[in-house]
Amino acid sequence: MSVLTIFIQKAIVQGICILYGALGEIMTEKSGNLNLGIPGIMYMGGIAGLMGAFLYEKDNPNPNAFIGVLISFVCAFACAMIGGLIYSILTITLRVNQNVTGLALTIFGTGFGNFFGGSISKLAGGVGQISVKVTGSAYTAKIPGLSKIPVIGPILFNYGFMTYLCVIVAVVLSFFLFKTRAGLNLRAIGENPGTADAAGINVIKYKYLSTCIGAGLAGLGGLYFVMEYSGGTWTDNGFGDRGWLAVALVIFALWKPLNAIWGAFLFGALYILYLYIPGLGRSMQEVFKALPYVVTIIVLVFTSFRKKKEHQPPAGLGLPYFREER
Amino acid sequence: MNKEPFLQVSKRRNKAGWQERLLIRFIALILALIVCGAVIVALVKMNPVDVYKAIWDGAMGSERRIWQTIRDTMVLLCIAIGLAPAFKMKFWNIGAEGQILIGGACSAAVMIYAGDKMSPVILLIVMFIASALGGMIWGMIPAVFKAYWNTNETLFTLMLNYVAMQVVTYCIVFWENPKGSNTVGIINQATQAGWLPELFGQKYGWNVLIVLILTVGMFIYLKYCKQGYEIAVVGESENTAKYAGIHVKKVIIRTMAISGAICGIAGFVIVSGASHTISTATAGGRGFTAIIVAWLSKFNTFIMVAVSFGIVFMNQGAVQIATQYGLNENASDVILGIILFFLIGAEFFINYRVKRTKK
Amino acid sequence: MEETYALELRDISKRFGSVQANDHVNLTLRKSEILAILGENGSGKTTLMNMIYGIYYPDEGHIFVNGKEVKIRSPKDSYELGIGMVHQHFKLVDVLTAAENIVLGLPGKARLNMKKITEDIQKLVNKYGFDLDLSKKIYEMSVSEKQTVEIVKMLYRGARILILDEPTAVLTPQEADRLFDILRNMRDDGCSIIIITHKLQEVLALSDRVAILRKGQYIDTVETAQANVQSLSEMMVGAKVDLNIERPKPENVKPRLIIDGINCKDKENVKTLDDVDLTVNTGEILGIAGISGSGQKELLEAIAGLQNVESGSIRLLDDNGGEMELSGMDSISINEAGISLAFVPEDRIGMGLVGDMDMTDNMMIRSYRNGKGPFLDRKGPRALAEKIKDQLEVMTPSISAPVRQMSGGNVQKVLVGREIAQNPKVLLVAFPTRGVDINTSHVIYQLLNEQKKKGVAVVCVIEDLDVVLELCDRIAVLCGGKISGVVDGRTATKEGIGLLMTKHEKGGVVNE
Amino acid sequence: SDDSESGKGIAKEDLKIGAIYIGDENEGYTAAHMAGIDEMQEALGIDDSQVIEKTLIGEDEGCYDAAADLADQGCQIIFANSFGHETYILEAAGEYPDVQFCHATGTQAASSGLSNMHNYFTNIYEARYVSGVVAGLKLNQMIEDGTITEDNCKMGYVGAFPYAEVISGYTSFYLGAKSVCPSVTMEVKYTNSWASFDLEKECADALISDGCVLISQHADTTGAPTACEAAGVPCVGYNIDMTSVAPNTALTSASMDWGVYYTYAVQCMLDGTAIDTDWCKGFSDGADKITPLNEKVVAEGTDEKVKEVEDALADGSLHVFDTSTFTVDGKELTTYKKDGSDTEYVSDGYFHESEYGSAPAFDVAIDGITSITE
Ligand SMILES: Nc1ncnc2c1ncn2[C@@H]1O[C@H](COP(=O)(O)OP(=O)(O)OP(=O)(O)O)[C@@H](O)[C@H]1O
Ligand SMILES: Nc1ncnc2c1ncn2[C@@H]1O[C@H](COP(=O)(O)OP(=O)(O)OP(=O)(O)O)[C@@H](O)[C@H]1O
Ligand SMILES: [Mg+2]
Ligand SMILES: [Mg+2]
Repeated sequence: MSVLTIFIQKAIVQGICILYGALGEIMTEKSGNLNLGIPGIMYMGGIAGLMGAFLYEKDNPNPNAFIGVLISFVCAFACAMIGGLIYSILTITLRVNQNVTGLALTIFGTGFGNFFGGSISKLAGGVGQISVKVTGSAYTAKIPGLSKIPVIGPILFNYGFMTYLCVIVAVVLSFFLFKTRAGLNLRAIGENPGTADAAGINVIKYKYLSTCIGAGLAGLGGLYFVMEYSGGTWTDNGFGDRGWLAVALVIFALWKPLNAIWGAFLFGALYILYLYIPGLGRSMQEVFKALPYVVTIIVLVFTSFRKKKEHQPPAGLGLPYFREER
Repeated sequence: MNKEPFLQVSKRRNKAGWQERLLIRFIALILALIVCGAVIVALVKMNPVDVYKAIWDGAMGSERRIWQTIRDTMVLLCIAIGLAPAFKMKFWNIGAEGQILIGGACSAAVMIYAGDKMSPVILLIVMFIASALGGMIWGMIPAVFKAYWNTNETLFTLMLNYVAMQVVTYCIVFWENPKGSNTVGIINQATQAGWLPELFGQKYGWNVLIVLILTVGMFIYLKYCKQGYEIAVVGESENTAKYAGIHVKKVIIRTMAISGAICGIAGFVIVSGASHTISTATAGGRGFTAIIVAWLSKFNTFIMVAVSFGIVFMNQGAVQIATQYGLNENASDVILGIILFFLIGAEFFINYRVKRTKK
Repeated sequence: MEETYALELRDISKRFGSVQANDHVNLTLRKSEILAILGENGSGKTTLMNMIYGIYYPDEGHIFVNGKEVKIRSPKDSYELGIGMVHQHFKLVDVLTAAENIVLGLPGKARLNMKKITEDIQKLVNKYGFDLDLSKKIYEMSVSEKQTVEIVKMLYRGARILILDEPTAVLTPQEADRLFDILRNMRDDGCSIIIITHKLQEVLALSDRVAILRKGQYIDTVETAQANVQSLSEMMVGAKVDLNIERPKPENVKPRLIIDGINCKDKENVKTLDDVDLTVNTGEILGIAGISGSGQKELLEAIAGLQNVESGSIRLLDDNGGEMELSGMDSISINEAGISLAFVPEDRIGMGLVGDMDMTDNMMIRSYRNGKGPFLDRKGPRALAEKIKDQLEVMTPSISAPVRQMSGGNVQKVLVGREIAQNPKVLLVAFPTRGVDINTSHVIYQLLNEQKKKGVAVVCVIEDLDVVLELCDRIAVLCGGKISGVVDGRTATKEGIGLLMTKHEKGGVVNE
Repeated sequence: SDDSESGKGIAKEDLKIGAIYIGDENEGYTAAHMAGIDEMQEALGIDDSQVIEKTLIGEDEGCYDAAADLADQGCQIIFANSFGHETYILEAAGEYPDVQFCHATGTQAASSGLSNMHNYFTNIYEARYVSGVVAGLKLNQMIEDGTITEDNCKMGYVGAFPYAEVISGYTSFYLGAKSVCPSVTMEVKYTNSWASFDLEKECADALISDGCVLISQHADTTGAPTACEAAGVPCVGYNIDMTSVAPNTALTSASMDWGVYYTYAVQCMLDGTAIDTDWCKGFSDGADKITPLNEKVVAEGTDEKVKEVEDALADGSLHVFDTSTFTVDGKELTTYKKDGSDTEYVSDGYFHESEYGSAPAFDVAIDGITSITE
């Protein structure tokens, strides 16, 4: 395989981690909730998925890959949704500041992931690294045959199922937001919850649902990282700052799921670019590692130059909604 | 048809009195402690009383630990003070982390390059100024874009954290000792040049003094100064500010300059007054925790003292539990998170009144 | 047999903290009638309507729709009962199209077929004769278009009971007339309509019956045919009121401001002021008339230094014949140059005042720079706040309560009081009585007159032509950003001004 | 004051031991140290309650805090395991002269002049050499298979930082491979981090894309083997057995058994004898080893060859840094002195690694290895 092919492959893999997070955050932000807890939630999803699969494989002498996938999937989604639920209770029902709640959730979620990540290794007898071979291999299994097609095979068909799932989720989310009644209602809530409320939409229910489901989606990003990217192991802080890049990607994509797909791949490419530029010294590598963040800033600045209404964040983003308030 | 709402929530016309506020927060803290205790007991099956004793022990168990708690409180407080004016202006500066790093890097640079070229006092003053300037510049970049193009500052400052981290890693490549090790180690370990000296026989005396001066200064600045008033007006409504003849752009940039500078000073306090080194972990997430401190304190710097102390106290206690009972150290973040959820949630009961619906 | 009402409220009470917003209110709405609700600011009209619409839930009382008792917990419940409400502040999503806004929240197939939905709505639009482009985004619309969307939205939902809260506050007289035609159409079609307005003329022209609230309590409902302006206002206030507006003779008239050919553009680069020439004199009130959005606000803001003036000059003459060029100066430099220019903006909370600050801190908006040194002086502003509270009878529990909690009228008093306290040479006032009840309005007219008598040059924009004609010494009429005429307030007629207002209207939205 | 040095040991039940770790049980390097402490406890019968372990201690004042706090709690001997801890441990050692401080990978104990400061490390380069032999045999097998040719026989190495510990490590690995596969070359990439799963993984991927046919590492996570498993490239790990993440590609791992040192140091405390200022032991003492060979992957005959090399290392007939086996800029290395020191490392035909200080010293760029140079 050529260097370029591998680079594209790796960029896509990096991209998928943040794409799940970004899709979850788009879903959340469309309801007017700016969830800065996404980075923590992604950790929660990752560890829960891993623990589910680990406990299953530990108790079963002959684990079944499909059941392992199912268990880890449900665990990841559910645990991430609990993160979303905490956020929702605090910001929607108790109406406290979204930024503050989000940051606290990130502190909590990251600690949660690393804590249990460290603790299950103890359960495994202190081997240092825990792994879920059977489930992990199901996540990393490639489409047989297709990945062997020259050129497009390695670029398009060399991934586990969660990569394709992610793209499908993006497309479905886009359809949901822009082509369905519920999507329209959700967008209206994010723009102006008072109006949506007056139009008979159950604002609270929508906000809860979209925030929790968004969190669940983001949690799949953690699961993807743990299962497909890491092949079913945990490393402390391994997920790093991808959660924040996911939040940044939302702005980059102008709150449109389809934009997020290629945006994620671009971010992924920037994330690893320094390794593929020959002749970089150690210090220059560090400069290149700042690229995703610098590019995000540049995009941010450019979007602020463009004042187009459609490119602005949901107008109600970050604000609590209380029907009786004026 | 639906049934009647069971609970009625209404906004308090007047903010709850301070006694009531204190009581609400106190109840929240107690609930948080109970939940944390339950979680810990479930994890390590220890006697709950021991849990609380261990927390106390970790934060206050020896003179050294008390001073560690004080030292960390001062750093957290310093950052929160830095954030206060920005938040009062409704400028979401979540870039304290980066401003601290840049401030710390400036201190370290002066220590490394000028450690033997100046008298100790001058050196410290130069370090202080360099840190403040570094943090100031880092804070002003997003402010300029916010002022002129209304660029979203939340993300801008967040991204600058990571850029700052890369800047520090870049510097470390040149400062590392020995070459290639990626650690700077204690700077000027032999000469102690650029280390904050003892004050009143206390190792961290200067840290406390510097931060307490900032505490009082920021309180006065926000409450009794014309500039503090301008910050409040800009924060409430830019249109009103323009109407009032306030240079909005100038205020945004000036306020973030101050905010960044104080965060930079926090970097100085860490590097010169505590760690005597620089690494990407110098800020260590405290820039984020301080946001919560600043917000919970509603810009009142004296309340910040109490809140920072409380958070550091709990954190030290959690670390102690982890060591004592062989728990993973990350448990402290989980415990901190739970406590924050309760404290944040308590704000609701401060702002709203809840009562049963009359039948 | 007892009549079944479209809507009946019995003993409805609602309390907000210490405020009894509604106190055992009774109300009946007949089928096919237009019921007006009258009351001073803060008398509980909006609160009452919000309970019918499910925004608030009553503490006590019963609501009957078509004779059946109902519980309305949310707007959804209410629209299922066929109740629709057009709020004072429109409930529309800016970035969505009219059609999307209309279909918002409605049940139906999960997949949105906008084409079909648009066709359905278009039928309704045609039936009532609205003029509405369903694919236009709300943020591109004028105020009256937005209101049309709101009404179509309610009709599309099959509302048979329609509530309109101060719908005319933001409309031109022509637009209001068209709205009334539509409302009458709807009534004749079997709809029952509740309308809230502070303009008594409108009440008399439109409604079948009038219900009156005072301080949260229900006073009475009368047949419109038996009522007149005087009787209604007395019922509202609970005492005899003098509705004549005084107009003292101007004294010592000298030019104070000379505006010479100024031009302004808005963000989208559309001209808002087009070569405006105007002279403002001391000791007189200059009224600015025009249909909404003709440049009134921009004119005042240009003088106050809050608009970027592209060309032309604004000169301020002082008592000794000295001249000062104002254009090109922003409000900051005008302030710093010590020029006493007071400005009561249209946007009270949001521009003139900070909602979350108390009266004292709001006083400081103008004066915080006073005094040397970096520290604030709060003593002066506190005394001023006390003085305004006493002299203008501002209803507030204390001067340290946030101004956001005051009613519109009281907020206006605070703002005008503060601006007058600067002893200005020029007083600019935009829509001083919008949303303010008739009693308070008269207090404010009185304040303006006092300034005039002190020799201040007063410029005010008022939408109510009757008031303009009664209060102003001269009237400048704006039309599409141009001055279409300056007339004498004592001799001008409503018709004459109305003509000037639409003089070179080029196929705009308002007039066809 | 010097209880331990005066011949009077500390009673076993009175002994308190502190340990400061950069990571936790979830990170290979620290996990190995923890295992070593457990081994020591078992060997000497030390109760769990006598050991206080502090995990996730950064390389800043937190390390000093931890050390001082452990001393305050009555620990008589304190271990710290990360290179960056050293300056803080030195500070604490100066403050607590009665407490013994032992620092792994450090270099300053001897020069500090503090009798209670000690450095320790293992001759990991020996284990790396052996693992290099395993790698070389695998390469030979691949050449025979025709999977690769002799000319493109390039290994990749994921290094943490370009300093002596890492350079010594990868050079010995390379020399091991070269001893059986003479045409081998190697490319090194640095992650600039001790433990970063994704950097290591990406780094390994980049090396693979650059044509490397076998990967090894000196970084603490399973990142590189994970990448190798996905790409089907054989790999040699570090610290721990990598077969759990790379069952089909991991050959073996170079690893250390810290228990040897911990048992030794604590035994010194019990005996009241002095602890070596610079302790360094290797294969023959059991301080280094390679993890069990992954029979599925290694070339045939590896087992025997490994035995042979291990024996040669043990009996001193084989020196890893034999100057006749490599060149520097085309020339044989004949002399090497560290900056500001008179110690001559090259003599008797080999480089005397870890003999004048426990920490690795070899940091010469030899021919056949390409790496980023700053
Ligand atoms: N959300 C609220 N929270 C607290 N008090 C409220 C709220 N809404 C209304 N009130 C109180 O209820 C009273 C009635 O207010 P309401 O808005 O119904 O008056 P209104 O008749 O509509 O006045 P206006 O003519 O100015 O629109 C006010 O005096 C106010 O104190
Ligand atoms: N958040 C609030 N809390 C308490 N009282 C409030 C609040 N908002 C409004 N009020 C009360 O509501 C009453 C009516 O205020 P409101 O804003 O409806 O006046 P308004 O004339 O309708 O103003 P506008 O025309 O600008 O809407 C006032 O007496 C005020 O005290
Ligand atoms: Mg009202
Ligand atoms: Mg142990």
